[in-house]
Amino acid sequence: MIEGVQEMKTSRMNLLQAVNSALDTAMSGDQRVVCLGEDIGKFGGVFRATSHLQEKYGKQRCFNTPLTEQGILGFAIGLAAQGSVPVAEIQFADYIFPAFDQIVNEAAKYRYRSGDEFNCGGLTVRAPYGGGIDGGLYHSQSPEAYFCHTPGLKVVIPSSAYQAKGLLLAAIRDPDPVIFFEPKAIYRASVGEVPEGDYEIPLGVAEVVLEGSDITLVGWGAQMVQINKAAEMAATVGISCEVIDLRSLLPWDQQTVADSVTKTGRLLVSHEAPLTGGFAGEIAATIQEQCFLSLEAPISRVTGVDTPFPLVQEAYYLPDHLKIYEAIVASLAY
Amino acid sequence: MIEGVQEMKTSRMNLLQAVNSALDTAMSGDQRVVCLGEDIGKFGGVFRATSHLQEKYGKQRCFNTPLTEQGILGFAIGLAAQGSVPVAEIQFADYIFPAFDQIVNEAAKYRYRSGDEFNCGGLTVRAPYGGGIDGGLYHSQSPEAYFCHTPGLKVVIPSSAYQAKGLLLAAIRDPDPVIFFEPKAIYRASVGEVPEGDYEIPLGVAEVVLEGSDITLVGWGAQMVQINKAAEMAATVGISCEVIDLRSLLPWDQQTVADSVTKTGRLLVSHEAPLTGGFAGEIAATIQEQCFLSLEAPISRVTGVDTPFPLVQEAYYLPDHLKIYEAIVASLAY
Amino acid sequence: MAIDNHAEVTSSLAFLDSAALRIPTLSLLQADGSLTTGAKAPPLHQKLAEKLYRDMLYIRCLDERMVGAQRQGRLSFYLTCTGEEAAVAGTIAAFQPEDMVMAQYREQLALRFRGFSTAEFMNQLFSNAQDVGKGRQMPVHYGSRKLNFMTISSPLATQIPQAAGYAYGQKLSGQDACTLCYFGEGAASEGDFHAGLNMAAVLNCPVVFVARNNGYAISTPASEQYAGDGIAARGIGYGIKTIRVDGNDILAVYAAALEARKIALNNSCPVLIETMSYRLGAHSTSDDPSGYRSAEEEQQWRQKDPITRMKNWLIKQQWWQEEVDQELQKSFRSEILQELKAAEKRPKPALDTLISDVYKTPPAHLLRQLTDLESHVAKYPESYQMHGEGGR
Amino acid sequence: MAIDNHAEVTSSLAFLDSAALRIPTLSLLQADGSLTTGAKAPPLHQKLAEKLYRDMLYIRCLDERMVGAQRQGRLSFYLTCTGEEAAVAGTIAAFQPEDMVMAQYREQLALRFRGFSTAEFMNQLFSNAQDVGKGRQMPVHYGSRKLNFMTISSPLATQIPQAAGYAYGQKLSGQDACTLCYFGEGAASEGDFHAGLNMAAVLNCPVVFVARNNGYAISTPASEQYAGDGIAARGIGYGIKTIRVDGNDILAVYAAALEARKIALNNSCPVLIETMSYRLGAHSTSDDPSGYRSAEEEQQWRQKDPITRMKNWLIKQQWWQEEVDQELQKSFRSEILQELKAAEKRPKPALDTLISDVYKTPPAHLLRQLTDLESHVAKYPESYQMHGEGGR
Ligand SMILES: Cc1ncc(C[n+]2csc(CCOP(=O)(O)OP(=O)(O)O)c2C)c(N)n1
Ligand SMILES: Cc1ncc(C[n+]2csc(CCOP(=O)(O)OP(=O)(O)O)c2C)c(N)n1
Ligand SMILES: [Mg+2]
Ligand SMILES: [Mg+2]
Repeated sequence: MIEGVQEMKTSRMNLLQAVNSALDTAMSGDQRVVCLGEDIGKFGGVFRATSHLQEKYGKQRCFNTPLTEQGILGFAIGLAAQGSVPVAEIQFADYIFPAFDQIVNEAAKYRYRSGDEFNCGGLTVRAPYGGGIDGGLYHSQSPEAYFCHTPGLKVVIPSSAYQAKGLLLAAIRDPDPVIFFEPKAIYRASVGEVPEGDYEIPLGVAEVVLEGSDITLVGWGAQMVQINKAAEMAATVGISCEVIDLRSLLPWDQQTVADSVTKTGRLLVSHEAPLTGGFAGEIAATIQEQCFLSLEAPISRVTGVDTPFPLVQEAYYLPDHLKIYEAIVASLAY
Repeated sequence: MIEGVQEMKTSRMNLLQAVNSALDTAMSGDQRVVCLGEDIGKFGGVFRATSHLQEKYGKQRCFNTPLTEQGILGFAIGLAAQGSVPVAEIQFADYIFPAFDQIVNEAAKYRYRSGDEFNCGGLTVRAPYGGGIDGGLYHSQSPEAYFCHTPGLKVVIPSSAYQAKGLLLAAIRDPDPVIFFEPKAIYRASVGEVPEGDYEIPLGVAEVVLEGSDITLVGWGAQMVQINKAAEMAATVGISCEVIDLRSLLPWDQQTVADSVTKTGRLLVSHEAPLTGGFAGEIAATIQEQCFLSLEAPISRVTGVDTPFPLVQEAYYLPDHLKIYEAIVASLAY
Repeated sequence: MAIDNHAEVTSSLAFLDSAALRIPTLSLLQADGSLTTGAKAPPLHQKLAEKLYRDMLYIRCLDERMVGAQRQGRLSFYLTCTGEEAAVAGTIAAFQPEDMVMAQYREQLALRFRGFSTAEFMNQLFSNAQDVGKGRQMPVHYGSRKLNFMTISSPLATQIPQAAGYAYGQKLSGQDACTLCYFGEGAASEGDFHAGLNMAAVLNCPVVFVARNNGYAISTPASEQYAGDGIAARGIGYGIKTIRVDGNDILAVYAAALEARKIALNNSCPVLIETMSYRLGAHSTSDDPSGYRSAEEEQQWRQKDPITRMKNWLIKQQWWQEEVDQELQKSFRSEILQELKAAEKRPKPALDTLISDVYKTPPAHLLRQLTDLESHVAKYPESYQMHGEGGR
Repeated sequence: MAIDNHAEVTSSLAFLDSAALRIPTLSLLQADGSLTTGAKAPPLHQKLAEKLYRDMLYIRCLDERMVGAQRQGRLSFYLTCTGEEAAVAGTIAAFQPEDMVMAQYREQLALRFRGFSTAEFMNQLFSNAQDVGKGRQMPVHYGSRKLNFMTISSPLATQIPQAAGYAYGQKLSGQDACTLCYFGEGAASEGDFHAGLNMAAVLNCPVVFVARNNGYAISTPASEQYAGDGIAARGIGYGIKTIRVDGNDILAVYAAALEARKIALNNSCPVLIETMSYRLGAHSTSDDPSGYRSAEEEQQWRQKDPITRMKNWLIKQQWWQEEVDQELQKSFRSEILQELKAAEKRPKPALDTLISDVYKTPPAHLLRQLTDLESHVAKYPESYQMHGEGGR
C-alpha cells in the first residue's frame, strides 16, 4: 500500500472503472493530459474506458482519431515531444502492430538518439489485451514480449482494479514512454475497493501476493487469477506457494523474484502468450543465472501453445489453473 | 554437406554473391519466383544482392516498389496467396517494423486462420541485419527475437556464403513464410567455395561447427565470427569448446543443442541484439529445463547491451570475442 | 525525364483545396423504382436482376435471424450488411467466379451470390467441425477457396495491398481474371490503404477497389475520419480511375462495377469505386449506436432502403410481385432456422486442430506441445469439453 | 448528417482520373534572374535575401567539403542538399524561430539559417563528445532543442504524423507557433505519410508539410514511386490547402511558404507545399547514381541550379556582385576546414553515454550492465579505444 492511501475514501470499482477513474484524475490534475484513440470520444471507447471524459474535458483533450494505429502513435509521440501528456488507446492489443515502428523505432529511441535534446516521455499507450472473451486470433493476443525486447520502453500490466488506477497514474506521469496493457478478460470481473483520490503504485516493483516456501509462482495481468487458483489447489495437497505479481515487465523486479526463488528453490512462470520467445523465457534465463545453486528443479513455464490464438480451441490453448497446478506438482516431484 | 553437392562445380563467392546466386538459381528454375523491394530493380539493391536479375528475368519478375515496407509485405503476401513465390527485400532489417503487422498478424496466421483454405507459404522476406558497419541506431539492429515469438513464421540466418545460398534456396521453396536475415557485416568478408548449381540446406537443423567437451557455444549469423575467435582463444588456455551454429531460429534445433549440453555441461549463447527478451533467453530457458541435471554452471548470455544500437559506442555495445572469452572462462571457473 | 510531366506553370500564387475536385455521385434509380431523367440502365437482364434481389433479401433475413440468435446467446458475435446490400450485390454481380474477392467483413452477400450455402454460413458462425475454417475465427470471418473468396481477417485494411499483389500475380500468370477488394471508409485511413492503392497504380494491377462509405466506423462519423471529399478524391491523387456511386442504387452500382472490371482487365490497372451508403444497423452485436447517433438520422436512411428501391424497380419492370416477397422471406427464414439448429448441434473440431496449419507440417515442438496437452486433457476430461470428434 | 456533403449527383457513367485535377507549378523567377511575365515577387527584403543566398552558398561549400572528407575516409557517411537549396531556404525563411522544424535529413540549410554553427555541424558529423546528440547517430542526423530543430530519425516518414501531433500540441497550449515538416517524394509512399496528412486535416493541426520532390528515392525514379500527379494531388484528397512550386525558384518557394504559414496559423489547419526540384548529387556518399540515371539528365538539371538563379536575381536587384561570391566561398571553405580539423580531434563521448538517455534515469539492470562493461574494458583497455573523456 502506498502512503496516505489508507486514509483515502474508496469506492467499489471494477478494473474498467478504475482505468476511467485514473484517466479522470490525471486529466483533472494536469491540463497537459490528452486522451486520443479510435472511438474514445463521445462514445467513450468500445469498452467505455474513456466514458464521460470528452464531456468533462472537451473535444480538444479527449478525441476520436481516424482509424490508423500508426497515425495514433505518431501523433501521440509528437504531442509528447511538444510537452503534452498523451494517453493513446489502441482498441485491442492485437491492433498495436501497425504502430510497431512508431513504438520501437521512434518512441523507444527518441531520447537516446537525440542525446536528450528531445524526448517523448509523456507518452502512455493503453491497450486491452489477452484471451477469455471468445475473441479468436485478433481479439485475444498478449503481445507484451515484443515490447519487453525494446530498451527505452516501460511495460506495465495491472491485475486488479486497485493496481490499474495506481499503476496507470504512475505510467502517465512517468518520464519514459509506457505501454500499459489492460487484462480485458477481467475488466468487469475484477472488482475491489479503489481510492477515489490520487495515488500511484511505483513502476518496476513486483508485489508478493502470497508468501510461501515450496515454490515461487510468477505472473501478471489476468493470469494472476489462474495462478492464485492453482496456489489454492496446491495448498490443499500441502504445497506452499509464494505468489508474485510482476506488475511491471520492463524493467522487471529481478530482486524480488530472485530473493523468493533463493528461498523456495523452485520457480514457475505463467503467461498467456505462446511459449517460444515469451517473457517467461527471459525470467527463466535470468533466474537460472542468479539462483543457480538454489534451484532444486528446472524452472517451469506454463504458457499458451505455439500457435496463433484460436477460437473454439481456446480452452486448450490457455494456461489455466489446472495446467499450472500440474506443473507445480511436477516441479515438487522433480 | 548435402548429397550430390560434393560433385558440383564451385566458385569463390562472398556472402552477397551467394545470395545473388541463390536468387538467380531460384528464378531460373521456377517461373513463379518474383523479387520485389526498394531499389532492387535496375540498380540491383543498395547492397547489390539482386544485381542483374531484372536484366535476366525482366521487369515483371524483378521490380522496384514504392517506398513502403508495409506495402511490400502486403503485396508479397497477396502474390504468395495467389500462387507466386515472392522474395521481398527489406532494405535494412531496421526498416522491417512498418511491415510488422503484415508479417505477424497476416503472413504468420494466413494458413491457420483459414483452416488451410489459403496460405502464403511461398513468401520469403530477405533483410540485411546486424552491426559492424558504423550504422548507428537504424542500420544495425538484430530484430530476430521479435519474429521468433511469432508462431507460423520460420526464421533463418546464415553465417557464410555456402550457408547463404543453400538456406535461401530452401527458404524460397519452403511451404511456410520465412524471414531470412542476412549478416551484412560479413556480406563481403565472408568468402568461400559455393556450388554453382542448385542445393538446399534443410531448415530447422543446426550445424556443429566444432566439437568440444567443456562448454557449448551457440550463436548465428555474423556472431559466429566472434564465437569462433573466442573458441580459439579458449583453446589456447586448454578449454575445449563445442561450437554450434543455429542457422534456423524458428523452429530451432533443440535436440542438437541439448545433446551437446548434456555432454559438455555448460552453455553460452551469444547474439548482437539486446539481452532482455533476446532469443538467448529462450534457448537458456529451454535448455535449463531439458538439461537441468547436466548443467555445471549457469547458462551464460553474452549479448548486446539493453540500449538502442549506438554509433560511436558500438565497440562497447557489441558482444565481441573478448566478452565471450571472458564468459567462457567464468563459466569454467564456476 | 523525371518530373517533366508536371509541366503546367503559373505565376499566380493560389492554393487549391477540395473545391478543385468535386466528384459527383452516379445515381440512376429513384426511390420509387423509376430511372432518373436521362439515366440509362445498365444491361441487367431479368434473371440476374431477380437473383440479385433474392440474394439481398436472403441476406437481410440471415442478418435479422443471426442478430436474434446472438441476443439469445446462441452465438457470440454477429455483424450485418443491413443498408449496404445494393453496394455489395451490385459489385459482386459484375465479376466472374474466377475473380478473387478480398473483403472486409460486411460482404456476406458476395458469398451468397457465389453460392455459399446456408449450412456453410452456419458452420462458420457456430465454429463447428464442418467449418472449413476449423472453428478458429470469430463469427463472420468466412472464407472459401472454391468460391475464390479470401478468408476474412480482422485487422483492417491489410487485404488492400494484398489485393494489389494478388491481382499482380493473376496478371503475371496470364489469368483472365482480376481481384475485387472491399473495405470501409474507416479502414481507408490505415497506412495499408495508401500503400495498396499506390502500389496497385504504379505496378499496374488489375484490381477493383470498392470503398464502402457507410458514414461510420463503429462510432466514428465520416466527418471525424477525413476532411476531404470522401475516399474517391484520393483515387485521383494516386492516378487511379475513380467513380462515386449511390450505394443504395443497385443499377448505378452494377453499371459502375461492370465498367470497372472491363477497365481493370483491359488496361491492366486498378479502379476505385466509392459506394455512398449508410450502415443501418449497429456496427456489430457488440455495439449500440444510440450512444453516438440519432434515431432520426437512422430513420432518414431507412427510407432509402436499397432493397425496397430495387423491388420497386423490379415491380415496375413487371419482373416481380409483392406477394412473392413474403413467401420468399418465409422460406428463407425457415431454411435459416433449420440450418442454424443443425449447425449448433454439430460437434466441434478435434483437439489437434489447435496445432495444425500453423505450419504446413507441424514441427517437433508443436507435436510435443500437443502430446503434453492430450495427456493433460485426458487427466481432466470434464474440464475441457469441446464436444470434440471421436471423443478426443 | 453524414455523407450529405457529397451532394452533386449525375446520371452519366464516367470515371475520373488524374486529368480531372491538374495542379500547376508556381514559378516566378527565370534562369537569368528576371521575373516571369505577370509575376509578383514576394516581400523579400534585401537583408533576408542576402542571408538566404549566403546560407545557400555556405551549404553548397559544406556539402562539397564533406563529400570530399568522406572520400578521404575522415568520416563514414555524408549526404548533400545539392540542387534543393532554394526549396529548403525559401521555406525555412518564411517561418519563425519558435516554429518547430521536423525534417527528413537533407535540410541542413534550415539549421544553418537558424544559426547552427560550423562547429556544431562538425561535432555531429564526427560523433565527438561535443555533439549534443552524444555521438549516437550517423552523420547528418542533426538536432537542436535551442533552435527548435527536431533530431533527425532515419526511418522515413515517421516524423509526418509526429509533426501533426506536435502542431496540435502547439495549438492546444496556446502557442503562436506552428510546425514545419519536410519529407521526400519517396517517403510520401509510406503509410505514415497517409496517416499524418489525414490526421492533420481532420484534427486541424497548424502544420506546413513540404514535400521535396527531387525525382528520386535513392535509385527509384518518381515514375516508379507514384502514378498520379505528384504529391500535391494527394493533398487535395485529404482536404488540405495545397500548392506546387518550382523548387529551384527561391522567390516562388518563399512566396508560397509565407502564405502557407499564414494559412496554417490563422485557420488552424495543415498546408501542403510540393517543391519540384532535382537531387543533383548522389543520394549519399554510399550511392553512385551512374547505375540508374544518365549524365545528360543530370546536366540538364545542373543548368537550372537554384543558387545561380538566385544570384542572377540578386545581381539584377543590384544587391550582389560576382566578386563577393568568390571571396565568400573562400572564407566559408577555410572556416569549414578549420572546424573540421578541430572536430575530428576532439575526444569521443565517455563510455557511460552508452547507457544514459535510454530512460530518463538508468534502471538497475542498465547500471549493472555498465559496471560489468567497465570492468571488462579495464581488463582490455587497448581493445576498446574510443578516446573517451576522463580516460573512462
Ligand atoms: C487494425 C484495426 N484497428 C481497429 C480495428 C477495430 N475495428 C473493427 S471494425 C472498425 C471500424 C471499421 O469501419 P469501416 O472501415 O468504415 O467499416 P464498416 O464497419 O463501416 O463497414 C474498427 C475500428 C480493427 N479490426 N483493425
Ligand atoms: C522506413 C525506411 N525505409 C527505407 C529507408 C532507406 N532509405 C533511406 S533514404 C531512402 C530514399 C528516400 O527518398 P526520398 O524520400 O525521395 O528523399 P530524398 O533522398 O530524395 O531526399 C531510402 C529508401 C529508410 N531510411 N527508412
Ligand atoms: Mg464505415
Ligand atoms: Mg526524393
